[in-house]
Amino acid sequence: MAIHVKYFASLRDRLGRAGDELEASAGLTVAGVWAALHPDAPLPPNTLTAVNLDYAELTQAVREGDEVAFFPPVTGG
Amino acid sequence: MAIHVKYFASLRDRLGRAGDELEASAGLTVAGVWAALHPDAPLPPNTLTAVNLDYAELTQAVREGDEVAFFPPVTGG
Amino acid sequence: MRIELRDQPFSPLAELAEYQAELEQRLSGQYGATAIFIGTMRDINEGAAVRGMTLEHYPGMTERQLQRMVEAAFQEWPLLDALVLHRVGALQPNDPIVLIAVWSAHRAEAFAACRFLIEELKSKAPLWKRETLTSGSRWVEHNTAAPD
Amino acid sequence: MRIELRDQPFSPLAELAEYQAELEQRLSGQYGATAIFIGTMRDINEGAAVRGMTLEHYPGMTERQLQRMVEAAFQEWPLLDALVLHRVGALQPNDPIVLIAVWSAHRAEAFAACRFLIEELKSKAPLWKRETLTSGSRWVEHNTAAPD
Repeated sequence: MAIHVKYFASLRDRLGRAGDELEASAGLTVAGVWAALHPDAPLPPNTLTAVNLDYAELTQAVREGDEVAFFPPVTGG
Repeated sequence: MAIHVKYFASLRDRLGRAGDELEASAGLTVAGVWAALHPDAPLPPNTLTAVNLDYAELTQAVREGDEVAFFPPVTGG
Repeated sequence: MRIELRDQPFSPLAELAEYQAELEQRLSGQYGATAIFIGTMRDINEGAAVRGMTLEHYPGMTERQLQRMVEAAFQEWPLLDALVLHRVGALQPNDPIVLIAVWSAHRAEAFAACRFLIEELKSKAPLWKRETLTSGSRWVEHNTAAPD
Repeated sequence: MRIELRDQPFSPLAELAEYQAELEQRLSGQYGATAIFIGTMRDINEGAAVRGMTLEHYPGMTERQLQRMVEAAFQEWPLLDALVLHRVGALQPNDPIVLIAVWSAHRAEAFAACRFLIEELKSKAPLWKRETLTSGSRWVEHNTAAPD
């Protein structure tokens, strides 16, 4: 299945890109998406995660076509 | 000594006048000002009292020329 | 700092805009937070339709008590500026009654001081509302206590 | 209700005046309380002079999260209306960042909802500040926790 991955702010700068396209087998979680794309880099502490524009736990399952986002703590307002 | 007395809002309406001029001997308190002017009517419950534009206790002594005010709970804002 | 009673209808947002234009010259870059409260006359109170209202005050004492509560707020919190306007006289429903605005570096003190000022005003400023109902009129007997 | 991101400088008081003009037609006589918070860019942060700022957002998610927090406020308190505007893009010191306004019958819920919304926004809306300093730039790493 195809998963669309996005990175924002300091995490995007650190990775050097705004996203990835992941072709994965079914049964993947949000944590599994990160691990598949960054096998040598653990998810930075305090990273927030979202699926299809809503916050999601690392254990949430992802599905074909999902947009999965990773970003640092928010600093608006 | 001369004391200038003022009443406001519902208390003024009940008394039928906005104030009194009191000629009294020294040593009077705020409570004493009321008692001298209204010997037959106790001060209504919750009445607030001020001397010279600041809140004052009933036990505060008044002096020549003081302005003493009696008024109901405030309802601004 | 500006603290005034107004005996004619006023526009809180126009007053704020005018005050802010001057304040920006003095405090540009310093204030991160502005907390504002506007109280407006409703057309119903305690279950009765209200057609009008008269706000009585104690000339001299009302201004002095407003001044004191603003000074107390500046003692309590690191504030940069404050604006307090309050109507007196004859009001109609939807007329603004009170405007309180507080500027500070951070939001915690702006919110706290703004809330403090409206509660102080409601409990201590010598102001009294008389409501005109469909038939007759009545004095408002007391303000609600500070809510949680 | 209006919830919008703005990619150009905006005037909170002018926006409020325009929104209020329309709201008065709908809600005249109903709202006794308006609580407003305006966040403005300061020229100093964590001890360093700040010359500019870029506010990044997550298009789609930011708007959705703002919408959800306003809906949560309406679930929690009896509110009459709300206006939330937030800047994105390039800002200079003294530029408005955020405007939150809440209208209700009584003051307790207006204050509570306004405070709730700014705290929710600061902790949940996908927005990130990058500050331009005298030399170089830096990401703001985290917002302050909700103060007392």
